[in-house]
Amino acid sequence: MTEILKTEGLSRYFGAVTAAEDISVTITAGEIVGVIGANGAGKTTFINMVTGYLPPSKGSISFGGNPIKGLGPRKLMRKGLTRSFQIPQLFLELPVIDNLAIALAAAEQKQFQMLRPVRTPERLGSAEEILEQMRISQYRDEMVTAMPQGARKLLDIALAMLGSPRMLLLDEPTSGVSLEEKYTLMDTVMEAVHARGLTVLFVEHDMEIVRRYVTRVLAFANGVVIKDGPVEEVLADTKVQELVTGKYHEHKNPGGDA
Amino acid sequence: MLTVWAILIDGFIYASWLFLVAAGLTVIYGVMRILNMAHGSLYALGAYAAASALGLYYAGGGDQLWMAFVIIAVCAITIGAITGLAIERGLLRLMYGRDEILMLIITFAVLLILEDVMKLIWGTTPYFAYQPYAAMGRINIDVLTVSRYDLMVLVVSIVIGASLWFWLERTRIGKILRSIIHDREISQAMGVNVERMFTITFMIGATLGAIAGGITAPIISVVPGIGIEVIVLAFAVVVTGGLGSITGAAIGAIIVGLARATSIHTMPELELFIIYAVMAAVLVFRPHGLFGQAVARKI
Amino acid sequence: MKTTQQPRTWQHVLFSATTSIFLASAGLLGLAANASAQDSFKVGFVTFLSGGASGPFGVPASQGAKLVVKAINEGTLPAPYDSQGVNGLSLQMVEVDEAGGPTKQVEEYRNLVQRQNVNAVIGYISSGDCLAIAPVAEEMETFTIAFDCGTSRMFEELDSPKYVFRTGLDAVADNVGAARYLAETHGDAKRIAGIQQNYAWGQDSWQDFTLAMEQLMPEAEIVNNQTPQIFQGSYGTEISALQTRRPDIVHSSMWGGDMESFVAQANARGLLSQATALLTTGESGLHRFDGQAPNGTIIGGRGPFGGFMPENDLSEWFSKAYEEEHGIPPSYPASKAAQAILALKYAADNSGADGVPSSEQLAAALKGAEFPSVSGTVNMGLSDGHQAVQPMLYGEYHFEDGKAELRNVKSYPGDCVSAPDGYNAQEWIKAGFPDSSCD
Amino acid sequence: MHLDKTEISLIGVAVATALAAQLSPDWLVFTLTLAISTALVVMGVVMLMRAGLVSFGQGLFYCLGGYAVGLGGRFLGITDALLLIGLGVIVTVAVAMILGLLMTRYREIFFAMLSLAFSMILYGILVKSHGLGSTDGFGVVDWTLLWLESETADGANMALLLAIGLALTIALFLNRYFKSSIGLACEAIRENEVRVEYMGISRQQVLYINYVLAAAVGSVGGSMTALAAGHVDPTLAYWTVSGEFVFIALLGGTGHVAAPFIAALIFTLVRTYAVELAPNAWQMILGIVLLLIILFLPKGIWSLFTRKKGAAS
Repeated sequence: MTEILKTEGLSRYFGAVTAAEDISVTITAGEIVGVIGANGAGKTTFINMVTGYLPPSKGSISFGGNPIKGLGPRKLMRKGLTRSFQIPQLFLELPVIDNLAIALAAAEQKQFQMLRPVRTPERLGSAEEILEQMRISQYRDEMVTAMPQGARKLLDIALAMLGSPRMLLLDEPTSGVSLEEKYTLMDTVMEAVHARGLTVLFVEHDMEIVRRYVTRVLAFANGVVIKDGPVEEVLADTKVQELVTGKYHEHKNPGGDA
Repeated sequence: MLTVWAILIDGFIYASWLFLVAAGLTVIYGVMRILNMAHGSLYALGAYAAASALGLYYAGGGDQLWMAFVIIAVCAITIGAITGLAIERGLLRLMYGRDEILMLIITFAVLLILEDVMKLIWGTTPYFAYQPYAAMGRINIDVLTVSRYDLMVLVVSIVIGASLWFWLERTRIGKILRSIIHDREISQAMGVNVERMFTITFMIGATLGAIAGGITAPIISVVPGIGIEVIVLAFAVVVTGGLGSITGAAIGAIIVGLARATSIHTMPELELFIIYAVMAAVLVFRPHGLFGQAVARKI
Repeated sequence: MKTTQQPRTWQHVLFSATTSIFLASAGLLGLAANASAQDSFKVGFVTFLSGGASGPFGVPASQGAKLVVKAINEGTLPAPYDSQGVNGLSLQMVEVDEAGGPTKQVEEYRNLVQRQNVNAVIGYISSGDCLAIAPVAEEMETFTIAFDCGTSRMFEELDSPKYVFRTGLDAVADNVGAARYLAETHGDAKRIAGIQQNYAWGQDSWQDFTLAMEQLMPEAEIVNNQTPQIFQGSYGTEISALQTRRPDIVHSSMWGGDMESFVAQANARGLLSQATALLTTGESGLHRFDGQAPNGTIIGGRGPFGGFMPENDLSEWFSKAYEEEHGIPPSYPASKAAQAILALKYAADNSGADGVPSSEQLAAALKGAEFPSVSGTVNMGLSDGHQAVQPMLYGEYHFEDGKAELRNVKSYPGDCVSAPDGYNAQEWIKAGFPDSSCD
Repeated sequence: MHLDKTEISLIGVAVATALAAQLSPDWLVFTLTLAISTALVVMGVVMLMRAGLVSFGQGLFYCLGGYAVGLGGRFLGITDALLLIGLGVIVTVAVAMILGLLMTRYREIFFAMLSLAFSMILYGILVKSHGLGSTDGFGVVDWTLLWLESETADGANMALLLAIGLALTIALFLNRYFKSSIGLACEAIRENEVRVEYMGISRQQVLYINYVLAAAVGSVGGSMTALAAGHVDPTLAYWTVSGEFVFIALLGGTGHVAAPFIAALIFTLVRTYAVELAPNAWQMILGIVLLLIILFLPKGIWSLFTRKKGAAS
């Protein structure tokens, strides 16, 4: 079992506000880790820091044994660390197939090619393959604007998978998706994850989903990791119940907010 | 030493005029995120309305200074509010939610239309309503002279700036407007009538433009095209100061005013660049202007 | 891929079809215009109808031209222009806006000549437009009169012009005349300052004026020159900058609304009680200053135009007719436009052509000619017979009892203010005006 | 290398236009030449628009191209049109490579205003250059094309053929460019910069390349205008001229390489007739047309051609 991601004393302050404080976590390759916590507990801040969107105020991060603090999303993606978003980050006014084609071109480091069409037969093939895998083939030639939220979430995750990453951070993959669709969506995603042998860390509010798909859980509260361990152990913790899950159950469906 | 005083006096007088011209532009942008290219045309409309009304007044034998100011104020406010209302209700309302840059281009079209409308109404002969400017006389300081009218513009500018600040920071409407600036969707969800606020804001911004024109009318000769000359200047000021910020517009106006006065007194040949050079220099170091803020994308 | 390719083919068909229809119909329009029989003479008249130059220059010029064209067609002009029409043909005027810059004007010029099939073009206030149009006019072999633009480079850059004429003086004459007037009337002035609009006209004027002053008043010191933006409107800072230099004379080539604004502001600020203003185009404000310029302000009218028109049948007729129609006496742009139309009538009437005179015939008739005009007799004596030589006049503005008039008017003959053929204007001034006669 | 249908159509239209021009009156030939030159500059504006940037200062490169032709002919004694155009491109690319470092950091209104500022600085420099004729500008020397002389009776036609040739080359290139990785990367940046970064693409580098290329294309348009009109002056860099390019770009839409050409031709003809029919109100006509386009054809005239496609899907 090799360590893939390790943070030590990772902290982030916005002026006087502490968004994340002293987060030290080690993730092993192949793990599926859930991140839970109330809104504002520091989950997204943590993901943003790890993926280079937000510079940490303090602490260190290493990926695959190499320090990555200070690297931007671009360099991290090349190292095999990437993410999806709570609000899908897609090219709304482009056809779905082009969303994928450009991601594939970028993965091949061919983003500066000027005279060859981005839609090469090979790329179209790979794109169709992942659409198939994500079960959104029917939107192939549609604009992203024509897709429902669930399909957008899947496309967002598909884009993240195209750069052949080793580790994927999913920010609330099921938020904004109806209760019935959640499990199908997660099944589809996990199938793709397992097919690629990825390490996954994902933020989730729905404890049922956490229970079903995750082996280990990080519980965040007030910017601090209050508990880290196997699912049942964390969910049974009284402090977690008080600060995370208890609060969670009062708001049944918190998706959609930033 | 004389030159230093002259630079300070001229710089602040010019800055006060710049602020008058730019205030409406920055208010509209701040609340509505529309960079109104037609602002120059509102300036020109105000100038034409005031100049032609003053012309009638003086031709009719009037010679009261206070009456002249009443005429300027009434003309500018009327024409500014009416045109502002017409543009907002008749056109912009149909376009809300579009790109900022598209709104810019829509107002560019309004500018083209208003330029010709003014020509059709007022013709091309210059209007020349110098009487109030001449009647107010001047103050002599050594060889330097300062026109009392210019000092009045300075005072008006400070009053308008202070009122705008008070309006935005201390009144109920101001509070609502600030909530719209902060987050339009949430304000809407909280029951703020955003459209009505937009109408009010646009009318006020347009009226400010017209007032700037009306108050400038007695200084200049009002000719077709003055609006186009003014708009780039106003842009430079608000972009330097930071779009949407009243304080920014004031500081931008002072910086540009002093820079220009310095250049005219010491190196007149550089005058044309100085405004753009200041703007470019500020943007290089503060990409959103001195008091502007970047908006982060939600992810 | 089918969904995207299918429409693409028909969209190209549609695209090619529209393009061809466009081209074909435009071509037909051109041919149709070509085919119409000519019993009239068509002249294109180009002047500013929009922008800042339209009010003071473009529109009065257009009004002056229209007035004369109407009188020509009615046959109501005084002798020797009392015959109806030009060479018996009715005169049709097509008006075009000069706004938009030289590139657009070249395009409009080609439109006038090739699409509208005008027989001649008169126009151009902007020097840039004249410089761009002149070679095109020569290339297209079309009789063209520049009525106002003042650049001395126009004929310098055009070797052996054939079709292009200018019936007004160049800006060198304005400024040499101004310096001569100063030397004669304000010989004791020590400190000279200037304020010019920041563009070619302003820069050229100041250069010519300062060169001439070095020759004519070497004692006087040039203390400052301000170059505000064109159409800036407010000159507060520039006025203080001038005041701190304590000038005796302030020379300005500003025109139109800018000039009027500057005068009003400088007067209110007291600059004009410290210094005398010399306004090379001041005449256009003669009836508009209303006492805003102090008495004694020196003004010019770019030659014997507007208020400087000599008294003759033509000028009396013109002033009266213009005032009747527009309520104010004609300013110099109106007179200059009238003069160009008269030049056209003169050329057409004397072309010896049967029917519509060709450009060659018109050019031959006007080359080197002397023709009577609202400004007295015009002698096409320079640039190989293509450039008018006329006297330059300056006078002082006086305003009394609600009426403006010119006093102390002095006239300098054409040979005294314009460089003879073969000289570059600036070299001619620097060399001390060789071959000039000022008697 | 095989040609796709768009390329065949482009070549076909170019040849048809060149042939039609032989039968057209001279004024139309000239108008067409200017329209094509304008369209080239607009193409640069469209390239930026596809990346989400609106330039109110493309006149900067238009003007550099024009002045390179003017100065190259006057002071370096170059008369060959292609060399002059090449000179313009070199100068423009050099300037754009410096400005691009800065410009690619800006978006939206700030990009628009900063580009306007740089264009106006060039305008200011040229106005102050008395030796270059200040605002009057100066004439372009008679030029040659390889072994042909422009001064011959058919000079206008030659200019048109040159313009068509250049336009075709650039259109063929851009047609491929728009469909290529970098072309799509530009659109992706317009749509969502965050995602672009997470895909491992440098926004700055993509925008920089796009900016420099757009500048080069604009320069060719400027050079061509100068060769056709025979005169250059600082107005080329004035902001209202850049505004006109934006206008035409919107008129045509950014959907296809042919759009700017159609839009420029329509714009030029509308303006020509508007100026003639309503000399006092042509700006108003332009303004109204612009509003109608934005209201009813938000994707430009080109959307008329592709509307059916949208309806089908």
